[in-house]
Amino acid sequence: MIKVLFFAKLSEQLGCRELQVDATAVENTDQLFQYLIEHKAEWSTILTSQLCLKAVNQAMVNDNVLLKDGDEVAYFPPVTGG
Amino acid sequence: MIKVLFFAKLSEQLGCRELQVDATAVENTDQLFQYLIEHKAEWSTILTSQLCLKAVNQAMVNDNVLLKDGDEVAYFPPVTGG
Amino acid sequence: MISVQEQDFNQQEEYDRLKCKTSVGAIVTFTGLVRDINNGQSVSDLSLEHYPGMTEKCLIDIVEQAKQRWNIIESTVIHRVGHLAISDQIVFVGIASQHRGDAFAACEFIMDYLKTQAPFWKKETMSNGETQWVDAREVDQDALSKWAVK
Amino acid sequence: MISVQEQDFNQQEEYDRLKCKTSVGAIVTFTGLVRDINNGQSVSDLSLEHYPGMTEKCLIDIVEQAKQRWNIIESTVIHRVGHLAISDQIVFVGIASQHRGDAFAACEFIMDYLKTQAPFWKKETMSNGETQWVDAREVDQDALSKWAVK
Repeated sequence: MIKVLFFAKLSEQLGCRELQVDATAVENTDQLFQYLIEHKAEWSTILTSQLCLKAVNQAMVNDNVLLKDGDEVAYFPPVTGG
Repeated sequence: MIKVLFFAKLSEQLGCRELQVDATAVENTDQLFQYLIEHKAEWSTILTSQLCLKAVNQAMVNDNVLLKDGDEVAYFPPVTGG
Repeated sequence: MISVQEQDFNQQEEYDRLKCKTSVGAIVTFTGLVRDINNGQSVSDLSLEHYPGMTEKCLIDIVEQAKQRWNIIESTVIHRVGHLAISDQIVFVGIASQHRGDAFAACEFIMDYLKTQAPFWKKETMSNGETQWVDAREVDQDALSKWAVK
Repeated sequence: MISVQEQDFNQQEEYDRLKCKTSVGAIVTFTGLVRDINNGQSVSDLSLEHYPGMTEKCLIDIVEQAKQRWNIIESTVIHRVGHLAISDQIVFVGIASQHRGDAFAACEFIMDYLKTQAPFWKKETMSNGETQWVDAREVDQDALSKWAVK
């Protein structure tokens, strides 16, 4: 399984903090994103209408990244700490 | 009178912290410096062998500045506080 | 020392920890506080969400980058999470070095990177009771440009 | 607040003074300490001479310049004079601003100008008992160039 996390505004909008996705269903982060867009009716608009950053195994990545069973992928808005 | 002050290493080398110079004897800081160079035998070497900064009435100046009775002129090495 | 914590921190304690070696000639500290006004709106309090695990990794990585660029004797990064009120301390970055140039640069570098890289998110409660997630500021992204390798 | 004084100062007190307004979002402090080694030589203590009257004027002027360039809510400059031992605090500069960029820049600007303009002179006693006046460092003069108006 791939553990998918959402944070902050994005998690509120989706009404979801965490999701498990079958690792055999998605090969990489592009496919995972496509999977999420199709996951629920309103998710497509929410996920594509704003800048979502992503982290794979707790490190931010920009490009498409290969995924394997046990990986953790997080989506979140631009950070505002400090 | 013009009050002349020396600080730090310069004051130690000259063996002098303060001096009063007749305001009628010097018109400007160039003339004052010439007066000091001739004031004692060893002062010429001490005053011309190193970088001496000067302040007139407690503000640093580079150029030649007109002097009047009651002015305070200080000579000192480059500063090393902080 | 790196810490992500709910509890407050103490300026003097953190300063004393940085000051512990006799080779230290310069200490720079930065503290971020909850302001009463943000983007012209009156704020009454703040809550800070984060990504546990990644925040710590991210802060360790930023400090490591700073250590590769400047001479640092001691460093401290503390970031609070959870509920915060006006004037509460949010973040502390402290750097002890031999010389001031290193301490200033490393401290500001860490703050600039933390602001754009570390997974923290602020949600404000306004004085009228409404809540809103704070938007990222372009000026924070721009601040990174001064650290580009020339 | 500007002070030239023999007595020590307290980090927490100075920090609390800077933190007094709810508009403050960023506090940067710099503290300079007596290092045990200077230019490779082992130092046992230090004495600081200054030009009374001119030092205060000079510090006021430097802070005034900083206030014209950056948004500063509160500022503090303290410089000690007299006899100091290893790890003793020499100088404190603290800036409180709305945003961190102003606080960092103003604090470093004040230190850079203080280092080259304010009439203080350090005399070190080495661990072998010899005393020597500290030489001005070219790197301090060079540090000013970053504040040139572009």
